[in-house]
Amino acid sequence: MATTKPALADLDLRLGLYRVMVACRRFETRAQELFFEGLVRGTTHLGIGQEAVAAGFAAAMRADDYTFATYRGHNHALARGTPMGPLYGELFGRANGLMGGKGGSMHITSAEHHMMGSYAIVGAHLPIALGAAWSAQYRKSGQVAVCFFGDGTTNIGAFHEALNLAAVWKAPVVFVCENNQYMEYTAIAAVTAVARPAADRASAYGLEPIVVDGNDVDAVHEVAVATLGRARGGDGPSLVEAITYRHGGHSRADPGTYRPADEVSSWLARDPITTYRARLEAVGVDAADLDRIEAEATAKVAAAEAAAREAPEPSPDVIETEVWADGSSRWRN
Amino acid sequence: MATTKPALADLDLRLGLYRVMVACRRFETRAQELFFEGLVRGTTHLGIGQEAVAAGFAAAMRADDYTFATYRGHNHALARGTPMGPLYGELFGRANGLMGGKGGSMHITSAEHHMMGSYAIVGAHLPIALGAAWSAQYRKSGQVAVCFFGDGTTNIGAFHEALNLAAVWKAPVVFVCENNQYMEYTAIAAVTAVARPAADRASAYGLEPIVVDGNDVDAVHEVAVATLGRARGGDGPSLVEAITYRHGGHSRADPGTYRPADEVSSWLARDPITTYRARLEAVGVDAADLDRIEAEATAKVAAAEAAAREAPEPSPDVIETEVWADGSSRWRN
Amino acid sequence: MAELTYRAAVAAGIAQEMDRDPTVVLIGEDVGAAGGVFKLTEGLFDRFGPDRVRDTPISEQAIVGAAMGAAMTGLRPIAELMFSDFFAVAWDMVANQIAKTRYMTDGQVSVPLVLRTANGAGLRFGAQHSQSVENWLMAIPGLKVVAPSTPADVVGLMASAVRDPDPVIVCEHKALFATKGEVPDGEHVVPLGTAATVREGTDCTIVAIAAMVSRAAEAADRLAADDGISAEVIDLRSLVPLDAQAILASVAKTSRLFTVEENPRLCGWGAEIVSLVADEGFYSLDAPLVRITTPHVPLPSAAALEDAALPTVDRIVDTVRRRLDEAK
Amino acid sequence: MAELTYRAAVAAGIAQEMDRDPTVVLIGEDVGAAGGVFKLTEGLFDRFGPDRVRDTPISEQAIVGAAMGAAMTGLRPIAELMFSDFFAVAWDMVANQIAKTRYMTDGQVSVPLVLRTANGAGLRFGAQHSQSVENWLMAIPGLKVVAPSTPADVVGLMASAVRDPDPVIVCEHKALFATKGEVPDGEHVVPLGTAATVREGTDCTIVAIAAMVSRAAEAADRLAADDGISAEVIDLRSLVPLDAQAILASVAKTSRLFTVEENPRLCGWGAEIVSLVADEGFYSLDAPLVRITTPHVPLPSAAALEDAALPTVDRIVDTVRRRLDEAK
Ligand SMILES: Cc1ncc(C[n+]2csc(CCOP(=O)(O)OP(=O)(O)O)c2C)c(N)n1
Ligand SMILES: Cc1ncc(C[n+]2csc(CCOP(=O)(O)OP(=O)(O)O)c2C)c(N)n1
Ligand SMILES: [Mg+2]
Ligand SMILES: [Mg+2]
Repeated sequence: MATTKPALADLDLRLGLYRVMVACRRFETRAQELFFEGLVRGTTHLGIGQEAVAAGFAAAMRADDYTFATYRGHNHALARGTPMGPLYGELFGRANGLMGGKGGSMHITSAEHHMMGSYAIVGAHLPIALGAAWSAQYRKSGQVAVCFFGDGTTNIGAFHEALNLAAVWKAPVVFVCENNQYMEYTAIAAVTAVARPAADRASAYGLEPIVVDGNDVDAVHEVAVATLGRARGGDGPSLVEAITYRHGGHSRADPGTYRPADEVSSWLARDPITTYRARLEAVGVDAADLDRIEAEATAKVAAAEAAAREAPEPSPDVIETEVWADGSSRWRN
Repeated sequence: MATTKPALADLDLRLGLYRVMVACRRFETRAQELFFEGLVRGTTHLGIGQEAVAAGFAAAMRADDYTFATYRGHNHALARGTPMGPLYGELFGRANGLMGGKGGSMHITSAEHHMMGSYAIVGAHLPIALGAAWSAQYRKSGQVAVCFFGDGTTNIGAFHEALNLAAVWKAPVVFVCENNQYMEYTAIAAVTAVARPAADRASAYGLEPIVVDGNDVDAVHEVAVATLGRARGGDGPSLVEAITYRHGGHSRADPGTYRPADEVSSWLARDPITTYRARLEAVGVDAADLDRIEAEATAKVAAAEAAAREAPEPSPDVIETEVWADGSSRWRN
Repeated sequence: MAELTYRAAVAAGIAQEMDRDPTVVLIGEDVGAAGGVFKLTEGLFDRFGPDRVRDTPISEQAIVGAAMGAAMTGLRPIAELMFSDFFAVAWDMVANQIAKTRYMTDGQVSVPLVLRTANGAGLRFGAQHSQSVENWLMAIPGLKVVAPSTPADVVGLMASAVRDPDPVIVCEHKALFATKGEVPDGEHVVPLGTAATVREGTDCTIVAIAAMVSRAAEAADRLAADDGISAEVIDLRSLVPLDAQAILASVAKTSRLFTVEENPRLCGWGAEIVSLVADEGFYSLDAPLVRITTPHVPLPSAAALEDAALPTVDRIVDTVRRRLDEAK
Repeated sequence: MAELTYRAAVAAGIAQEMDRDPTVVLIGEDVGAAGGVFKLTEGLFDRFGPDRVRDTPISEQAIVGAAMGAAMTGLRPIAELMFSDFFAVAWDMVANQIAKTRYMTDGQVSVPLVLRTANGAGLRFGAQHSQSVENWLMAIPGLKVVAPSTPADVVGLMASAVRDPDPVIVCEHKALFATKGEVPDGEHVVPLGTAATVREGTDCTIVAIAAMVSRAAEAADRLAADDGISAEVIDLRSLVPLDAQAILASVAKTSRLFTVEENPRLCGWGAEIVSLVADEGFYSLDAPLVRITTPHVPLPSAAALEDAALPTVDRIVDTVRRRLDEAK
C-alpha cells in the first residue's frame, strides 16, 4: 500500500486540506447527533474517517471537473464547496434543502459546484461518470470526471462495464474506490475473489493498479494530481483504490458491532484528521492556526444547523414539480 | 496460445470427437440452406467453425453435468445428445420441435440431456450456470456446470458478477469463452480494453488464465478434462478462452463481409474438422472409417430434416400452455 | 396464536419452510450473520447454518441468476433483493429469464424460487429506495406476485410462495415491518390468489394491497362514521394469480370501485383491476371507476413531501365522498 | 414528399437532427461502421464520423449510463438498445437514474437524451427478442415514450425526441421496418403528445400504436364493409405525454372504446387508457371497455404461434363485432 509519498504541498494547500477534512468531520458528527435527535430523517450514511479521500481529490480538481458520489456523499459535496445550510436542510427534509427536500441525504447534488449527484443504487454512477467524461472529451473542454464508490461496488456489473468502456474510449475519468473494508454489515473480503477489490481488477481493463493510503490526505492528493493529469492529458482513465475505514456503522443507527474491536481501534488511531494535524504541527504549523480552522468549522456547522432548523417544511405543492424541464409533471393534456 | 498439447486420447474417443463435429457441421450447413429456402424462420446463429469447442467439452462431461449455451447453441445441444429431428422441428417452428415451437433457434433446450438451455440475452446464463453449480455443490451430486459464451459477453456486467461469485463460492462451474473474434458485426478488439477478453480478466477473479486453441478438439478436450476435474474435485471454477472463428456471418443472412478476406481464408484453412481428419489419418485411422462417420451424419441430418418437414405446424392452443407448472397460463379466477 | 411483528413474521415464515424442506436455501446481501439490514432474516443463519443461509456480494444479477439456476436443478431458493428498487439491476434475470424459461422450454424446465424484497415508501429513503414495484412485476407473464399486509399473511403467503412450483415474488412492505398481528399456531398457509375482504360494505368497493390496506380500512371507518357510507375493503394480497371473482362479486354488490395504490399513477395494478371491471363488471357499475394513487412522480424524500405524495386516509375519504356525491 | 421505408426514416430522422445540432451524438452496438444490425443507422457513420457515431461493447448499462452522463453535461446523445428486450439489462439506468435524476435534484440536472430501440414482434425471434415494452416505460415517472407507426412519424417524432429537454424513448417497431410511406420534404417535426386520428368513425373508438395501427385500420375497414360499423381509429403515437383529450373526445362521440395492444395483457398502456376513460369518460360510455391484447404469456417463436398470439385483424373484427352486438 501507500505507493506514494506525501507531496511537498505548499502550506496553503495543506491548510486547505485540513480545513476541508475538519469541516466534513464537524458537519457529519453533528449530523449524526441530529439523526438521533430525530431531526435528520430517513437514512444517512456518514463518511467519518474517510474525509482524506474527498479532501485530497477535491483539492486537485479544477473548478469545472465533475464529481460523482454515492449515498455516502456529504464529504464529497462539501469538499467541492456545497454550502452546509442547504445540505442540512436536505437532510432535515426542509424547504431550504439543496434539492428542496426531493432528494434527501442519499442524493446530494450541487450542479453549481459540479457535484453532479449522489447515487444510491450501487454502481450506477460509474457509467454515468464515464458519460460525463466522454462528453468532456467530445466537447474538448479539458474537464475530468471523478467518480467515488465503495469496495462493495467492485462486484457489481456496472463497475465492469464502465471500466472497460472508459478504457476503450480513453475517457477522462478517475474511478476512486474508497475501500473501507465493509459493504453494509459484511466484510468485503468475505465475498470477493481477490484481496484488493479494485486494484486487483485494474489489469482486466488494461490499467495499472493504484493503491493509496486513503487516510493520508497528502498521499491521496498526490495520486489525485497524477490521475487527473493523466486524464486531462488524454491518457485515459485510472482506477484508484484508497484504503480507508468508516469509523461508525454503515448508516442510520448501525453501531457497526460486526467489526472486531481491535480493528476499529487500530483504525481510529489512524484517524486522517488527527494524524494530519500531528503531521502539520511536526512540520512547524502553528497549533493556533489549526485551532482556528477547527473553530471556524464548528461555527459554520452551527450556523448551517440554525439555518436549516429555521427553514420551513417544503410545501406539498412541490411534489408535482420538476419531473420535466418545463418544471411540471404533466404527462397528459 | 495453445498452452496444452493434444491428449493421447484413445481411438474411440477421437472418433467420437470427429463424429460429433461432423454431425454438428452437417446439421448446421443444412440448416443454413434451409434458412435460405425459408424453412428455418426467424433467426439462426450458426457455430460452423466452432464445433471443436462443443465436441471437446461434451466428451469430457459426465452425463449429468449441465450445459448452458447461447443462441449459438445448436452444436452444444447436439454434442450432448439432443436428437436432430426435434431440433430441426424447433428451427422450422413445427409441432415436433424440441420446445413445441415456443422457444425457437435461440432457446434450444433438452433438459433430458442436461442441456439446460440456450440464452439469448448476452451474459444472462453465466449467473444461471453458476446457480446450477451451486445447487450441485449443495446437493453434493458431483455435477459440474459448463457455460459457453462468446468473446463479446466478457464486457457485460453479468459476466463479472458471475465470475466473482463463482470464485467466492468455489462453485463447480467451467466458464468457456468461445472467442470467435467478433460480436455481431464489430470486432471484439475494437471495444475491449485487453487483448484476450476472457483470459486477461481471469486474475480479476483469482483464476488462472487458460487459453486453448478452440479449433483443436484434442486440446479443447484436454482442457475440459482438467477444468471439469478441478470443479468436480472441489477446487472451484475455471475460465477458459478458446480461440476460434465462425466461418459465416453472425446470424441469418449476414455474409460477414466486415471481416478481411485473408483473415477469413486463414481461418478456413484451420477448419477444426478437416484438420482433425488429417490428424486422424496421420496417426493411422482408416479413411474409410472417417468416410463412414460422415455418411452417417449426412443420413441422420437428412432423416431429421424429413421428420421436421413432415411435422405439422403447432396448434394455436399451445400458446396459452406451460407458463406455469400446472401446464396453464391462468393468472386469474 | 402468537403476536408477531411483520418483521418477525418474515423470518418465521422462512423458518417454517426451511424446517420443512431441506432444499430451501436463502441467499442475499447481509442476510446471514447480520440477520438482514432490516432484521428480516434474524436467527436463520444460526439456526440453519452457512450452507443454507448465504451472504452474497453486491451482485444482484448473480444473486437472482444463481437462484434461478439452483431452482432449475433441484433447490427451492429464496433470494432477497434488499430493496425492491434493486429489481431494476436484475430485471433481465427476473423479466427475461426466470419468467420466460418454463414457457420457452415448453415445460421442460421449472423455476420454483422465491424473490423477497423490501418494497414501498414511508421511511423517507427517497426515490431510489421507496418504490412500489408490484406493477413492474405484474406486467411480466410468468411471474406470480404477492404483497402481504399482515404478519399472518406474511407467514401464510411465504409458505405458498416457497411451495409453489413457479417463481413467486414476495413484496414485503417496509412501512409495515414494525406492525403487529396474530399469527396462527402450527403450520400456516395462505393459498396464492385469494383476496381477503377486510371490511364488508354495500356502497362502494375499495381495493388495496400492503400498506394501503389499513389506510383504506381506516378511511372506510371514517366514511361510515361521518358520512354513512358503507365501503367494502378488499385486500388483494396476491396480484398474480388474481382473485378476480372477489373483486367482481364485490362490485356487483356495490356498483362502485376505488383502488388505493402506492405506485405511481400510470399502468399500476389498479389500472388492471379497473380495466377488468370496466369490461366484465360494466353493467353493474353506476359511477366512474376511480384510482387513488401516488401522482406520477418519483418519490420525494422529505417527510412532509413523502407523506403527502402517497394516498392518505384523508385523501381516500375525500375522494370517495366527493366521487360518490358527484355520481348522485 | 419522398417515399421512404420506416427503416430509412430512422436514419433520415437521426441525420436531420445531427445536421442541425453538433451536440447530437449516436452510440450503440454495431451502429457505426456496420450501420446497425437492422440497417437503421446506415450511412450515419460515413456522414458524421467516428466521434459522433460510436460503436460500443455489449455493455448496455454502460451505453445507457454513458448517454445519461453525457446528457447531463451538454450533449444530446442518442443511444440505441438493439432490441427493446435489452432494456431489462439497463433497467436501473433507465428507471432509477435517467427517469428520476431531474426530480431528485429538484431541477438542477436535466437529462435530454433519446433511447431508441427495436421493439415488438413479428420476426419469429422468440420471447427474448420480440417484446413490446412500452408499458414498462410508461409505468416509470420521468420518461417520455413514443411509438411511431409510419415513416413520417418516425422522422417527426425523432426530431421532437432529440429536441426535447427530457429523456424520450423511441420504440421503433421491427415489423414495420420494411413498410413505406411519404415523408414531407424539409424539416419535419411531430410534437410529442399528439395522437393522430387515422380513420374517423361514430360507433366505436379503437386505440392502437405502432404495428397495431394498420391492423386496427384494416379491421375498421372490414367492419364498415361487412357490418356497417363505423369505427374511429386513433394512433396514439405518444404514450407520455398522452393525448388524453383526443381519446376522451372520441369516446364522447362513439361511447365505446377498444384498445389493440401487442403487449401481454396485464398492466399495458391499454389498461391506463381504459382506466382514464372509465373515470373521466364514464358517463359517455354505453358498453364495456374492451382490451384486445396478446394473452398474458411470453411470446412463442414459431410463425404459426406468434401470428396467432398477437391481435390479428380477424380477432379485432370479431371482438368488436361481438362486443357491440352484446351491448345492443
Ligand atoms: C444495487 C444495490 N444493491 C444493494 C444496495 C444496498 N446497499 C447500499 S450501500 C451498500 C454497501 C455498499 O458497500 P460499498 O460499495 O463498500 O460502499 P460503502 O457503503 O462502504 O461506502 C449496499 C449493499 C444498493 N444500494 N444498491
Ligand atoms: C444484452 C444483449 N445485448 C445485445 C445483444 C445482441 N447480440 C446478440 S449476439 C451479439 C454478439 C455476441 O457476441 P459474442 O458474445 O462474441 O458471441 P458470438 O455471437 O460471437 O458467439 C449481440 C450483440 C443481446 N442478445 N443481448
Ligand atoms: Mg465499503
Ligand atoms: Mg464472438
